[in-house]
Amino acid sequence: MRRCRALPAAVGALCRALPPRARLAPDVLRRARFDRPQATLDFWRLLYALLKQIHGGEWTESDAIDTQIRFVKSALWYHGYGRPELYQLPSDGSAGSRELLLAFSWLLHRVNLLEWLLARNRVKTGDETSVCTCEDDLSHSQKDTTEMAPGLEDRVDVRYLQWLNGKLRFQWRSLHAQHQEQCKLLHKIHLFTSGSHTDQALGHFSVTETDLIRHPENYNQLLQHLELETMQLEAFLEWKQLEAVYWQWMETVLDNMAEEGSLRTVRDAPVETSRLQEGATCCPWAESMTVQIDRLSGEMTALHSQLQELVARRRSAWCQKVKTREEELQKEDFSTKLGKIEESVELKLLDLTNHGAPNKNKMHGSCRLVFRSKRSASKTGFGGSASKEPVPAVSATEVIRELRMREASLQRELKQLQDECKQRLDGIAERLDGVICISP
Amino acid sequence: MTQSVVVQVGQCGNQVGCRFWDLALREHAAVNKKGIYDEALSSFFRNVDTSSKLGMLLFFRSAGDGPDIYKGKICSLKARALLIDMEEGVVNEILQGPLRDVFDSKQLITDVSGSGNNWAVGYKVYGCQYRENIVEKLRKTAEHCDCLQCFFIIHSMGGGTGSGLGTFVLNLLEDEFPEVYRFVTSVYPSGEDDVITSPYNSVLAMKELNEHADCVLPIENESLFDIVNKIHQMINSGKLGSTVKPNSLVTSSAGTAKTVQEKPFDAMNNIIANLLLNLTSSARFEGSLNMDLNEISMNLVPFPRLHYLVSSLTPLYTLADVNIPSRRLDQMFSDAFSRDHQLIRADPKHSLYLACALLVRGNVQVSDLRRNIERLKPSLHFISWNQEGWKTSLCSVPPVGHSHSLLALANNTCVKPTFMELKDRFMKLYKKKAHLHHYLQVDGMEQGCFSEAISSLSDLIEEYNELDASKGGLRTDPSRLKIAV
Amino acid sequence: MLPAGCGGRLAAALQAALRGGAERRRELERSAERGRDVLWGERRGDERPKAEVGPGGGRESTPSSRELEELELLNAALEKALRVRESVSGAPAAARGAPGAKPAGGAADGGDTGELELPAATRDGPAAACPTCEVRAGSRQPTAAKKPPPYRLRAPYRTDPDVRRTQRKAPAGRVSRAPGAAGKSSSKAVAPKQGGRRGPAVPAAAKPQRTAGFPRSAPSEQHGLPAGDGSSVAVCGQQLSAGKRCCAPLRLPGGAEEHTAGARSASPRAAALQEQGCQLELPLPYRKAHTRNSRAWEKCRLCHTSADAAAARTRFTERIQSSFCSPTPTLSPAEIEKELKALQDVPSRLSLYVEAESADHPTLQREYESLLTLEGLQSTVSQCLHKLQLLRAAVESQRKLHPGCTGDQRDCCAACAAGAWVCGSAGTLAVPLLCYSRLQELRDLFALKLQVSMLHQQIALQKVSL
Amino acid sequence: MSIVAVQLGQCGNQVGHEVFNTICGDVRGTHGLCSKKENEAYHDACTERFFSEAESGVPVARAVLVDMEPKVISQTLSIAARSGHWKYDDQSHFCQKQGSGNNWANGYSVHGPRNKEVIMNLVQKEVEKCDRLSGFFTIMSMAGGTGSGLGAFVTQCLRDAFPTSFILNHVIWPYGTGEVIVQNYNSVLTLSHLYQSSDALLVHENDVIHKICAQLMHIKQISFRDVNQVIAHQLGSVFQPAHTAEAGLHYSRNPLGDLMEALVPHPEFKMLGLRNIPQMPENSLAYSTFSWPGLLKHLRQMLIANAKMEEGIDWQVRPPCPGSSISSSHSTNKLLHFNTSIANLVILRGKDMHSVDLGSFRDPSLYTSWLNPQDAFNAWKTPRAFNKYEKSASLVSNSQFLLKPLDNVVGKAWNMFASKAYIHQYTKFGIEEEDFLDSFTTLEQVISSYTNL
Repeated sequence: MRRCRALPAAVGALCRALPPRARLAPDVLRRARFDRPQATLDFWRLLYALLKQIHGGEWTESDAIDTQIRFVKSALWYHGYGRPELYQLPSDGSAGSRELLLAFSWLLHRVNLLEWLLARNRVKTGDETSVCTCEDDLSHSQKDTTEMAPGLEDRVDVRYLQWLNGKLRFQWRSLHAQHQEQCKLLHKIHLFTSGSHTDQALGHFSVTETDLIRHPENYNQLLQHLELETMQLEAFLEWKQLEAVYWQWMETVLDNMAEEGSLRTVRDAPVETSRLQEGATCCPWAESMTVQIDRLSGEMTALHSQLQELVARRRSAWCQKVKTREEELQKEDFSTKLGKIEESVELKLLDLTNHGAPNKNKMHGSCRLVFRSKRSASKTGFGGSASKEPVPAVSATEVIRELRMREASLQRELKQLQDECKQRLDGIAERLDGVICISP
Repeated sequence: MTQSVVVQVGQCGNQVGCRFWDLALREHAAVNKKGIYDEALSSFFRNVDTSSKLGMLLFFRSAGDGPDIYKGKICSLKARALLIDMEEGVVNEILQGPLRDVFDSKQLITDVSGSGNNWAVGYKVYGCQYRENIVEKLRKTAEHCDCLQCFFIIHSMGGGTGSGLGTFVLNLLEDEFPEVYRFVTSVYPSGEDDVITSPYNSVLAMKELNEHADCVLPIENESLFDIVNKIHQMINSGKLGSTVKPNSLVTSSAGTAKTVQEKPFDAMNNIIANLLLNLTSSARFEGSLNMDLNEISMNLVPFPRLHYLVSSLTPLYTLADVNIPSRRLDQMFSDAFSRDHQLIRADPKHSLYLACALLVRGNVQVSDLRRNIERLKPSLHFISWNQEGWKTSLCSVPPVGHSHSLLALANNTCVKPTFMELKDRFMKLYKKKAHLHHYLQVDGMEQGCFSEAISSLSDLIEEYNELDASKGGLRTDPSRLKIAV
Repeated sequence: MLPAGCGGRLAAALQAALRGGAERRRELERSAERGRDVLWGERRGDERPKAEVGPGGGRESTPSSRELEELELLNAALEKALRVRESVSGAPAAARGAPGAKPAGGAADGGDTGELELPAATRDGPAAACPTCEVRAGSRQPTAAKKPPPYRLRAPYRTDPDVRRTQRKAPAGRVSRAPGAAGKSSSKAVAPKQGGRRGPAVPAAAKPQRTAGFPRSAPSEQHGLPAGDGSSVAVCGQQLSAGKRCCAPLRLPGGAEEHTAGARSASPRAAALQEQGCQLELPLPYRKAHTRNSRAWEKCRLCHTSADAAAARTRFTERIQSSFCSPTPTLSPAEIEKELKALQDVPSRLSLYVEAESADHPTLQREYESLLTLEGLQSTVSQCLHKLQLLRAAVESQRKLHPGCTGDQRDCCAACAAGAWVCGSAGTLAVPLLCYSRLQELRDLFALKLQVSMLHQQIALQKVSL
Repeated sequence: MSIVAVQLGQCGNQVGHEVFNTICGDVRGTHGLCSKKENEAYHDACTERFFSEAESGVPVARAVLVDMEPKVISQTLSIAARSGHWKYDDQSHFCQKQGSGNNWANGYSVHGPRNKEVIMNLVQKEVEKCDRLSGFFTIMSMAGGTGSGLGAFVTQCLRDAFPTSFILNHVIWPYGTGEVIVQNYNSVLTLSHLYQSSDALLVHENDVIHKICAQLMHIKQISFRDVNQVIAHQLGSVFQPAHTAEAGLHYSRNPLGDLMEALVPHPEFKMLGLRNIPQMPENSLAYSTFSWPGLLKHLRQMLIANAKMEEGIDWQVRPPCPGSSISSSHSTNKLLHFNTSIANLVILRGKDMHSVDLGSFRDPSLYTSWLNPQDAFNAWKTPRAFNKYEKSASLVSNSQFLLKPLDNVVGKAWNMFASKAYIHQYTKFGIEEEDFLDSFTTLEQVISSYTNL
């Protein structure tokens, strides 16, 4: 009885907790539960909108439904959703709302969908900057798909490429200057408004907030966004209270399906996979992954053999030395010393592997920039009393250190590529006698 | 701002120096109306009046002419100079004259016995004897400078002290102050010089000049004499007499009570003094195109040994009508290249130019300069690799009593005849071994010194010969570097 | 000299990069313009571009009119509630509203005193900034004299005053608004309780201590000690119902500047933020919204999934995953990418270590240490190689499962665009802070980010040319 | 966005002073002929670019003055201060006692390293005064010793210390004859070194400006001041604020970057020339009217016929027919006079500039084959009149225009080098024959690149 009333509340909260654009009428879920085709299109659109956001794409209403569906399927595959039934759904969106409901629910949990969307769409009133370089990865992996301008091919002079390259170089410099100015302006604003913010954790205003003070009449919309977001957050809280009801309900969906026999288990579905396999040869994603893996393993192997040689040489040398000085060493209580060394090395290596391993705690996404002079930083106990500090914070020095390492490794990669390129050019140039090549 | 130190050696050197300091003071007095000890003034003078904290020195009287212009306040200015003579006469004369206050006893080195017109005595005997003393005094002078740039040595080539001790000092300067430029003003004896051994002295000194000077400004007594004579003729002929300015370039020694006629050397020495003033004017005063002293050797000396610069000063005769600018201005440029205006007897126009500098003072603009260079260029021969070998400077401060002036410095093969003549005169004596013993009896003097000196001179002449030889030949440019495309 | 076709590709890639860069520059230019505007108040008259709706506006959907309507209703209800509460708590507000007597120098140990600092600063601020204000401020607020010098941060930068600007006409809009500004500023008396630091607060509760901040913006006809009286509440209500235009008066403290100087014209431009920056206060509606918003965030952040929910969720997930086609790959493409990215930096990091250990060592102990380290590195590399092998296998199995590849190359690419997914502080429901302590730090940070970004691009371009 | 000027040597300091004077005069003048709003925006943009403001209210030039000899700097400082409209920072200059003596090696190898720290500190201070640094504008001659030698050294230091800033070297090309005898050596060394570290070299030839003074400005007795004023006018016409195509309504905040992106992205082609039209004595201006088509017709012909001023243009020169192949066109005699461009930038100032048709500059036959006009041509515009000219147009061009002077200089220097003249003056300060050879190689490469456009 309680559940009966709770379920609509839970579903309602869930729907309201979704971003406004992707908001779903609670009714759609109910219909999907019974696999009603009317709900299908709504669901595709919902998933498309959500996944598109997750993948940083621009959401365009105008996208044709089959494009949307293809995208959703692809993205679900990317996140590891493996129900073949989903992938067999018709591309006109005419059926399969229950499958989609399942996928949606799975996604909800699997990628922390709600939390993720809330964080991503947060109304930004502060001066934010991202602390990771993921966006660059993204933009450049997308750039590969840029189409070639027609008719360009036949008249490309190396000098033209050099020209473009030079232009790009200049552009980066201008960007740099702009960034530096931005820093200066931000810092000034932060400094001048120090102590003004009612939120003690922040201390000073952001540009938006300062601008807001000067021109409040322009910020109605911002206010509305804030209010809407608050409502969304409240819905999320409500959802969290009622979440259990939803999952139990979803289980009943599965139960129903099992009864209908449409929920096969792993064992009886080898037929469908074959259908999925066709055309699998041309997957560019797999291609690029393989290339990356190849390169990495090439480097690793080289490193490995280098290490092998080095270790072998060192070991024999060391053994010899120890042998010659055996007695003397025994007197010195050498073995305890060695024990200590072993311990310290272990620690060092642990540190190293920690660095190398995917750092779960590493910051991602954007952060609000906050200026804290050294003095006030110590006062608020920043860093030191992390347990007391409720808001997660990262210091610029940390980020800088992280970036420096990233920079170094990229630099290395670039150099490798350039060498490779040069070798290739040299190879070509050798055949053309007496020509001086200026590599771009 | 940099400073220069004048080292005047021997009778001639000191007489020229005396005129130089006189004119230098006048020039600064004319420019520096407020009487402030300024940077320009500091290049040749130091201000020892420490009691005057403001650095103010009212040593000039605004319209003051005559000997009293230095009265009273002058005592605070000291010339950056070292006076060396192995006789006392000239130096004493200076010390009793109006200039006595710009020198103090610490700047003097004198002896009583003279060098007997013997280079070896000057160089070897007095050199050894006074070395410490000279170094000591040079150091003192140098310490008073915060950026010592140049030494000017003034001496004659013919006598004993000037040529011998003068070139010894030159050597000494190179050892002690290798960074400081050494400009030598050398007065060459005329053919009918009354000193018999002057060819020996000159050639022996030439070797030192070849090796140790950065720049040598050779001056021949005869040329100076001719110039002065011509001026007199003009004045006496009445053509210009009535309009010659009383206070102009050559006659400006009027300040001292003696007239030109009474002491012809003063007029000649004034020319040399003016040469030095004009040479340094662009370094001292402002202008739209400055020329520092170190630029002179940089621009005019393409090969280390060929550092003899033939100079000419204009206007010399046309002093009277300085107020007619344009035509006279161009005339000034033309004159600078005429034979009559050279300070040695030479004709640069018909010889080969390695490089040429025009140092202009007064109200002259770059367009005047360009116009005249374009005008004169066709009549001059420049060496193939330096067809545009012109260096120019524009100093906005004209010499006293003029609206403008020009000093032309030419690195030109026309100096060669002077050297050849010198060589001939030397050989005449040397073949007969005449007077050799006077030299050889001096400690450290050997016959080898003579042969080395004469071969050094011959080499120099030969270098000029080679350049002259290229003059007639067809000009072929060396082929340029090729770039593969 | 370039492989055929490569030139064209490279040119296209370069052009695309240039376009991207230009876009980035325009964006930055806009934000710099805004920053400069804020700092110098440089924007003038009609040149002023339409304000952007917060940086997040781009991604956030525009709310529908229905939603906005809803919001208005909600706000109206809220105001009502506020009014009621205010009339109840009016008395304590007045009592507390005598902050002048309190020493403001006290440490900011609690929310109350911390907030009290602000008005103190503001009262003294204008006095220091411009002498004309001093007289007024003093006459209006005798209590100010009793206060110890307030905490005030002095900017180390001097911004040059722009004398020219004095001749300039003030934007008409501001002048005309000015009187209204003074009149309405009393509305601040109903400021809600600030900051998320207090415990589980009731939403929109009006805490009276906030009134401490009002005197400075009170018009001269009011007496120095403000009180949260009913009249100002009424004003506030009007404002809110008037479509939130009420924020206008809160622009600058004192309002005196606008009165005396005929808006900006008389004040040197740089004075704007530098002199008054630390006395500024956000408009009331924004403060309210902000507080509510950040409190909601805070609650979401601290909210945990209940045990039975977690259990149900897991059950569901397990059941559905059991229906996935077999063999279920161990890693999803997303995970593969993540793992691979983590491994990317490893070789360079390791080779740094190797290089450091390559040198000869003087002592036996040191040598042993080096040997051990190298051995450790060796095993790390082996592990990495093994991991790569696993990844390779995972890629292969994923390749077989990839949907939508109908043979058309473009089709496939479009779908694979999904391949990269935007990072985010997934799951962490809080605004993370990035703290910097010096300008140079900020500059380094941005410069490095840019540098990394550029390297990414160069690498991408280099790959095209290969 | 600001530009920091670095004035080096006598020439650099004298020209720099005139540039600031011209800019200040233009901004203060009442000749704007545009709306008040436009004028204010122009004023603000210009001020931000070139001046910082002191407490006294007098704008302070964003400049660092460097010379090895004190006379010129003290003179420059005092003249500027006397104007009352602007001044130099009292602290922002450096001089020594003794000049470089026309010796490039002395400036580059002795004075440079010795004074690097002080000079770079001054620059750093000036940079810190800027909210956004657009880059550096160094002004120097290439003939002397300080401007050229120290200038090359300082440029290198700037490049090292500010790798992401733009550096534009303004180089005064000496008179063909008569300034400094070793000017060709100094020029070769300067240009080759600048080619490594600078982003672009904007060149003014003294001979050309001298002619402009004589023939267009009708000055009888031309002084260096006159020459410098013409140079300053031309520079001002480029660097005063203008709207770029992209920035739209706002004045460009990145003048150096915009200029460089438009003209010198290719690292092998860095030589920029500057022409403007009209240019005439101030008192004739009142009696003259100009039409945009007329001005641009002249300007275009000045470009293709490589005329440096609007007088004596060879109107016979025509761009090559698009049909003719490149290789054969080089051999034909007529085309020897045709000046091929890599890129051009036209700046229009004055009323009605929006209606101007710039199509004639977008003709592909003006440009090298590997760039299309969209890439190669840019225009900046502003309705604000410049320096009393109701309408004026300037052209910054990266083209073959300097080929001949450059070839001359290299040729003469090579002649001198072949006879080993003056080399000892350079070896004295550590510049060896090999350094000369390297420099010659660099410049021959440049000549060859420009020749084979």
